[in-house]
Amino acid sequence: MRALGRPSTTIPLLLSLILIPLTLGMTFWWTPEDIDQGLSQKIFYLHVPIALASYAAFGYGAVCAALYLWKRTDDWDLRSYVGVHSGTIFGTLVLLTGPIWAKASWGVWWNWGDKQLNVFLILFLYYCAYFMLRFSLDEGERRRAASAVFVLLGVGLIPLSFLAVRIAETLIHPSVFTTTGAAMPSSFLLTFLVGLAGMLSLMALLMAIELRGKRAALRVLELQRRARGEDA
Amino acid sequence: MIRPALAIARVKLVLELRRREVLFAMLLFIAATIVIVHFALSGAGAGGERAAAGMLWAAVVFTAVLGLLRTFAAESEDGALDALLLAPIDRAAIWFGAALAQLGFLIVVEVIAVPVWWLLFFQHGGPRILPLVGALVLADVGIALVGTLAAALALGARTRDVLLPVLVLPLLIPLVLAGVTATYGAFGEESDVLRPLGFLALYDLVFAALAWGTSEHLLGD
Amino acid sequence: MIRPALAIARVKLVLELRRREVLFAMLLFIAATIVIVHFALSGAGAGGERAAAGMLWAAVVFTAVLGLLRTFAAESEDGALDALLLAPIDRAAIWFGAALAQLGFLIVVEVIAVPVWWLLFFQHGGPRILPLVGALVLADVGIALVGTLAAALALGARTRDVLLPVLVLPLLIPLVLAGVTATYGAFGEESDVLRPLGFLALYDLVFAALAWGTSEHLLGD
Amino acid sequence: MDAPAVSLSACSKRFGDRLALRKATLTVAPGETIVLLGPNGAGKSTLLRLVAGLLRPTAGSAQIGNAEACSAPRSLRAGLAYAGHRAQLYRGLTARENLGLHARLHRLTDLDIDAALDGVGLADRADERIDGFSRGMLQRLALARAIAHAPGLLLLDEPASGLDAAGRLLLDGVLMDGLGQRTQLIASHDHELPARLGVRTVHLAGGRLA
Amino acid sequence: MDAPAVSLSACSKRFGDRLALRKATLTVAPGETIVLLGPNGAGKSTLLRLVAGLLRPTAGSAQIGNAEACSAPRSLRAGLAYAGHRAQLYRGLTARENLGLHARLHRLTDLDIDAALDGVGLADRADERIDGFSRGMLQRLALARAIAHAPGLLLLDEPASGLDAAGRLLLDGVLMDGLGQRTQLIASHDHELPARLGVRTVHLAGGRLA
Ligand code: HEM
Ligand SMILES: Nc1ncnc2c1ncn2[C@@H]1O[C@H](COP(=O)(O)OP(=O)(O)OP(=O)(O)O)[C@@H](O)[C@H]1O
Ligand SMILES: Nc1ncnc2c1ncn2[C@@H]1O[C@H](COP(=O)(O)OP(=O)(O)OP(=O)(O)O)[C@@H](O)[C@H]1O
Ligand SMILES: [Mg+2]
Ligand SMILES: [Mg+2]
Repeated sequence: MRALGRPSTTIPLLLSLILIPLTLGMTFWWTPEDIDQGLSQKIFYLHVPIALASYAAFGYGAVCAALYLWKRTDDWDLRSYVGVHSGTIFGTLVLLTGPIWAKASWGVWWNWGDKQLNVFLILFLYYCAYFMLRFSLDEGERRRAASAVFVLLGVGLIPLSFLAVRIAETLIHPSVFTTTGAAMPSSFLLTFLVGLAGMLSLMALLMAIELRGKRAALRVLELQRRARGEDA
Repeated sequence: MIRPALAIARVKLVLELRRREVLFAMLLFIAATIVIVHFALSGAGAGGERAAAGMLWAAVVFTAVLGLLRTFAAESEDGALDALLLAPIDRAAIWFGAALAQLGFLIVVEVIAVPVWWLLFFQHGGPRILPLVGALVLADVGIALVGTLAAALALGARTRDVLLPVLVLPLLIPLVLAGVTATYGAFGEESDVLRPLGFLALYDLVFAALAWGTSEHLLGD
Repeated sequence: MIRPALAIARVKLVLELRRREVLFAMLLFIAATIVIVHFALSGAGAGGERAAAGMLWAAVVFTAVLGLLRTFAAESEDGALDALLLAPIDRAAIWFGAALAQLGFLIVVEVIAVPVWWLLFFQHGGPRILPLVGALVLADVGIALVGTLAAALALGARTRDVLLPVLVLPLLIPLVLAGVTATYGAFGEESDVLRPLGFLALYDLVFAALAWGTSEHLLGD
Repeated sequence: MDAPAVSLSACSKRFGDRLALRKATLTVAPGETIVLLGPNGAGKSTLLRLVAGLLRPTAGSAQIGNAEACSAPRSLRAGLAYAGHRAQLYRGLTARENLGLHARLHRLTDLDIDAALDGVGLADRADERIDGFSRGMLQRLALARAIAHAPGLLLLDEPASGLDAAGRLLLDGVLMDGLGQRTQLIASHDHELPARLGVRTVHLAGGRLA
Repeated sequence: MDAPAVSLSACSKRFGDRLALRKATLTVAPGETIVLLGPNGAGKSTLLRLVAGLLRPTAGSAQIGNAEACSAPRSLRAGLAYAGHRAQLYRGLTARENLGLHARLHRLTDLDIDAALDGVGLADRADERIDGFSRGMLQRLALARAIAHAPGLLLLDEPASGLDAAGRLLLDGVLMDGLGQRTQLIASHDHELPARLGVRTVHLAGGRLA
């Protein structure tokens, strides 16, 4: 377990502390207000980086799951779990900030006609199911393997969902709402990128803390067992 | 790999067909779904064809989930799964055999359900047969592959019956979308029925590959 | 009669719901179901309210069939049914306990599902609550009574009359149709919501009486 | 004189084409203990299940007390215990919950579950779900359940199977204690059991009482 | 010298909080027969399932031949047989169909199913669905299945349970025939079995080998 190294918390912590306030500052005092959407557009700098960070976390979880199945080292299982967990936490935030934005700009909480929303909903349900699976199995090798396999199936599901929604576009009535125009002022883009970096650092921090916690809990259990005279 | 899988699939189908009640429960379920949805949408006056397509696919998916709940039931009952795990065959063959049986089961149900559906909704006209059958078969393959995989994952779980639908349904959403789209296409409404059919084939391939790659880890402790 | 039935119902619910994740799983399950049905029917462009009502009832039936398939699963597993048959209680209490558990299960599912359904489809407006809840509860009672009866018949009649449960199960369709009608009524679309509710109540009474009368012969050899 | 505790008269049981029990006639006096011997498939389990009322005779009658076993009134069933090949327990419950359900169904308000579990050596496993129990532990729990409500008629089908040496001693103790106290009908493949208990044996073969 | 047929080294198995097997170390030479004794819950079944590869050790290793049991190649599994507490049979199939499936999975093209069934006294029940079988008949069928593919390593968990006197003789015969011919590991509560076979015993208690 040690061989896999200790995830650093200091670097992501420092980066988050700098970048997230910076994003907020840039959002409110630097970028100009959107002409069409006004103040509500500002949630963009929060919403989209969070969404992308959650995808990154799911991806990380899948990589670790594959490594687990290959190496069968418990720590990869922990990492995979932590990845999916953080991704789901951020996903919840997406599902919270998204509807707020939607209400502000479209006037409804949810638009069944929007691809991104639908795909994200499918994925969110899917990763919630991951937790169900994990907690319905008894702790042990089988649970780790089953969790890893399920995460890997998600790798297939994500692109397939996008594709399916695209193909079905004709049947899901096309969105009557126009999205923000493609031309983005450079201040938008820069703020967005800073925001993205901030969210990724926050994500890394979250995962490092959780991984440490989980490892410590395992270590405590191990010590308790040893104290009871059991070594396995 | 193929021969043991066929042997297992055969046994499972024999068992299923000897216990008729489950098959009946599914047919009933299909009938009920079609009737309810028909009734629910009857007042809406909207495109009858599209509603009919949706109905068919909703019924197919939920019937499949009901069938999946029983996938490894016979094996858990008396420890028969142990015997399969001990046999000198790949673990993939166990999963593949179960998937084949599930596919057979779905096809049996659809051979009965689709004509009923047709009779109820299309006294004249109706979708082109070939694309519809193609879409159903491709979707059945996907459902069987993915569903059996999920059933294998959920095998040791204590709350298996609640868990399995939760695992399977999100995985099947893209399949349903493509299936419905293909059925619309089969009505001649949309020009290209080939894109959704292609998607279904792709879906089957992707999950077959994923299942294949992970099948060693699916069953057993 | 009541006390043993309650004891049995409690055990069965404990077995189903012991783990708190089960509730969460149900929430997910309902959400996935609604999404699938929504996608399947989204092209139909049907009247929102009617489609919503149909969706709710389709989900209820599906969940009920899912639950009913398992009604006596825990008892058959290790011969626990023998212990119940041997206990100094009426056989009706066994069936009644199972029906209560089934009712509890359905109600728990709906307590989660209906608010989700409501949020998704009616951000403003929506059906009147009282008739809707009334229809659901009455229908749940009917489903639990008839469904458990069918399951008990299937259990006792292992050898021969597999057909009997199949005859009983279609009886659920009128129940659901009345439920959908009552839900329309609750939207204020139809004038009288009372007629379907009355029908549901009558249905429950008739089958309670029938089940009561036959319960001695339901289980065991 | 008392009515016989158990009486079979020309009792037959058919499963499909197979006659599992052929016109068995047997009377067991109250307080008597009988060991049922016979080869595999002889019909021992079928006989016990008929007496327990779990099966209905195809022909003839199986009575406990003065009632037909399969429709015995609740008062008679309250004094009956049957432990068969299957454990008759809910796999998803703990040992304590299983006995608790039994107590509630039998209205045993004052059953000391801890003592009952202790009696079969399961005191420290009371709150574990029984699907983690070993074969012998399940058998012990089934035994504890069978005697929990102090039955007057105890039907045991190969109660020693899966038990270790200590468990078999414990079982012998239970059976000894019951001698003369209650009617006991025990199916077994242990040919020394009748001698150990000093009781009558009944032989079954091919569904026929010998 | 040959590699040991079975070797456990510091092999432990944990279920949740319970250590079912603690650092068991055991070597069985090819052709050796060992009887595993120990009280209920000692860990006998767990040990056998580890050797069969149905469980994966929590720590340490369980090997058959030169491979880890839980990931043994097909060639090794072809020479392995395990009959546990559960019959591992499909309830809805007949005896013949069950053996037929076994033959197909093991590629035994020339298995004489009738002879195999006759060997355990089930010749006349070949075409009956086994959910009508008695306890002992199931156990006989499980035994027939276990030896059908002439395994080089035979793992039996309380194979005598449910068998009548004739069945136990038959079982003893099978075990005797296997002495020196194949490696045999037998969990049992029959303390006379080792002497009858004239073989080594291993004692387990509380998950520990003594
Ligand atoms: C994977 C998940 C998501 C990603 C990657 C994502 C990404 C984005 C992006 C890139 C935009 C900018 C709009 C554009 O330029 O096209 C956006 C806008 C928006 N998103 Fe999301 N989003 C996600 C999920 C959600 C969810 C779940 C909601 C919930 C309702 C939501 C609601 C919105 C709204 C209302 C807008 C504004 C659209 C507009 O201005 O017209 N998003 N999202
Ligand atoms: N449900 C059933 N369906 C069909 N046949 C049955 C059924 N139950 C028992 N039999 C048959 O009845 C006969 C007697 O079975 P029973 O279980 O009573 O034997 P047993 O004496 O208990 O044998 P064992 O010692 O093996 O337990 C057997 O031939 C068996 O196959
Ligand atoms: N799946 C499981 N989950 C939890 N605990 C288990 C499981 N399997 C076995 N155990 C526990 O491990 C211990 C050893 O069990 P095992 O079945 O190996 O005993 P055994 O020696 O075979 O006993 P018996 O003679 O009763 O068959 C027991 O305490 C048992 O409760
Ligand atoms: Mg018997
Ligand atoms: Mg054991």
